Amino acid sequence: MDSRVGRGVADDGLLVVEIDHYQGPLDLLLHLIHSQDIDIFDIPVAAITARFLEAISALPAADIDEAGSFLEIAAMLVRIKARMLLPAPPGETDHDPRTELVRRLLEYEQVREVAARLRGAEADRARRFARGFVERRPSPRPADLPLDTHWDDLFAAALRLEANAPEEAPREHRVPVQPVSMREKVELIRAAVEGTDRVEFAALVSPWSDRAHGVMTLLAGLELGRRRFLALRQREPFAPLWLYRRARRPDRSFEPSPEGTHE
Amino acid sequence: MNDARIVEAVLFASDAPLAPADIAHADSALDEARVRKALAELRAEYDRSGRAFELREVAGGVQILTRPEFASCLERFDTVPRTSRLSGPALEVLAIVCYRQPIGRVHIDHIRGVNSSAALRTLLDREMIVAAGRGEGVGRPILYATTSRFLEHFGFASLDDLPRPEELPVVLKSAAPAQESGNAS
Amino acid sequence: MNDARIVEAVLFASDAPLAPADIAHADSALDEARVRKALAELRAEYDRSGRAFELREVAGGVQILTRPEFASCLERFDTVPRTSRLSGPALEVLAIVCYRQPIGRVHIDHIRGVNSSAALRTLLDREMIVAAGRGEGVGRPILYATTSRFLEHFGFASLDDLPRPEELPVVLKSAAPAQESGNAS
Repeated sequence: MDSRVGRGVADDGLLVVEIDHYQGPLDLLLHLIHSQDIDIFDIPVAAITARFLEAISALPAADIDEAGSFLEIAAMLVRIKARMLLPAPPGETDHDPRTELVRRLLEYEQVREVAARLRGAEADRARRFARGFVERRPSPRPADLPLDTHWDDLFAAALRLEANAPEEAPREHRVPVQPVSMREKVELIRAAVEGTDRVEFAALVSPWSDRAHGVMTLLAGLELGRRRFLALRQREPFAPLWLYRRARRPDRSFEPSPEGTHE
Repeated sequence: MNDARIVEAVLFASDAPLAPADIAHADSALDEARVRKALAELRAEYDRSGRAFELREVAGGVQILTRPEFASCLERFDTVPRTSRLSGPALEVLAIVCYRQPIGRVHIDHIRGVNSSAALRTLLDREMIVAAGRGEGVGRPILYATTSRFLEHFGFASLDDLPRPEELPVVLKSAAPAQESGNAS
Repeated sequence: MNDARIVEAVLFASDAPLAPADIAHADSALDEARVRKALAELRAEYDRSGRAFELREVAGGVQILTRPEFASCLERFDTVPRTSRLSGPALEVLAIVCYRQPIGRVHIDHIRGVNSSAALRTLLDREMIVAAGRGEGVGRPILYATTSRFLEHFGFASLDDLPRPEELPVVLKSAAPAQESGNAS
């Protein structure tokens, strides 16, 4: 489906593979298998592993992060190769160490096939155009839309508001909170920095009025900082506190901390 | 492909009125005169077969628009599904704001025992409430109050007209809002 | 006014597919059955008179779209709105989500053998997928599912328009997805 241009022939007559052109290690592995007419159900693991390692040895050093997924599959290949050299453990007479690898490759091949069909459907749909101009009736502001709510409804709601809270100022109120867990907050922070790489502390705690959430979120942030997943930055006391996901590539860490930064 | 079909496709898919000279870009064989001829053909076809749309000259160009007699169907189509009622949470929040204004979110949350951000958003969009000021204390919380649209909608001349019977819950009775301060996390 | 004209006016004024039940809102006399009959009439009329557009079933609704043979003419105009194509990784992630939904990121990463965060973000931004719930297991992972925008983008009437797994050249021995927790990195 994607470019297959990344190949050439090396001096020894073997295929040269540029892994930039592959969607990932499975894509590369499938390419190696197909280009050498190998039966996917009987993969010569030693040979394929050698070719695979050779291909990824050309990885640019800067791409450590992307390399991770290639190294993971390389490790899997080496493990399988090792197990094929050992006698099967007693009781596991017909267990082929390649089974899981073959399953994953077939599964991924199916994904590629479906993705190719999606691309075809997308191209086909792109040849058809919808009405571009919708006769402009300016869409009304929400405030101008008819509202079917009467005073009786509102008053009934008022009466339903039992004095479930004592009249003292909220700060003295013992809120029956659900226990706030560290794990939940760690998860929240991870999810928040997942796409954007940074998040303001205030944004993480704003949905909750209860102080326990604030404290636990801060503790979770500190813990993630200790594990070097996050960096916490505040330019000066009382300034917004930002949580940054630490760059996973040592050579591309975020900009050097400016002077006066608290960490 | 005949000229009229090409012109029809272009007018249909374009999001702006197009001048005949512009339309001619669609095909190297077209020119302005042929486009004008095709437009006349289309106009006649639409009228003859009684299509729900017609060709109209707009802002120096031509556009396909639905005929005016369908306006009532389209308006109906637009507004019918959108008539809405306020949700339970929105009603509760509005009840609190109208009796306790000006009041901040933390205090509203406290009275209801749950987070009220979404309900506040709805009420702000609906212009039933506005941000009327800032409270004292940490973070200077935004305080909300009802609007004249609120009074109009519920048929009150002023806030003094709000009924305040005995059975009103205690939290809504006290005139003075509790301190908004100190509770913001 | 006859049913077909009203339905035509509504479809014409809408830039998104509409379900027959929605179209029926346009007039109190309409119901779903009458809308379906009117749609069949319109479809036949458009085909017979060789209009540049046709009725298509998309995302559970009906939409008027230009016929594909006019694409080359339309692509010459900047006034014709176009949507951008999805990247290879995004298509792979979609391929997985549409068959295995709802599914979490860890499982998608495992099937593709690479991290899919960026592709997921793109698909979420373009509303091709949504967070549809939370899975069991460590961290209660967010699970993703396809949307009706996904169907629209690819011109599918429903998920049934996708090739069935048996029709694919490579057949999976086990259709059952691997444990979401088991593959967690």
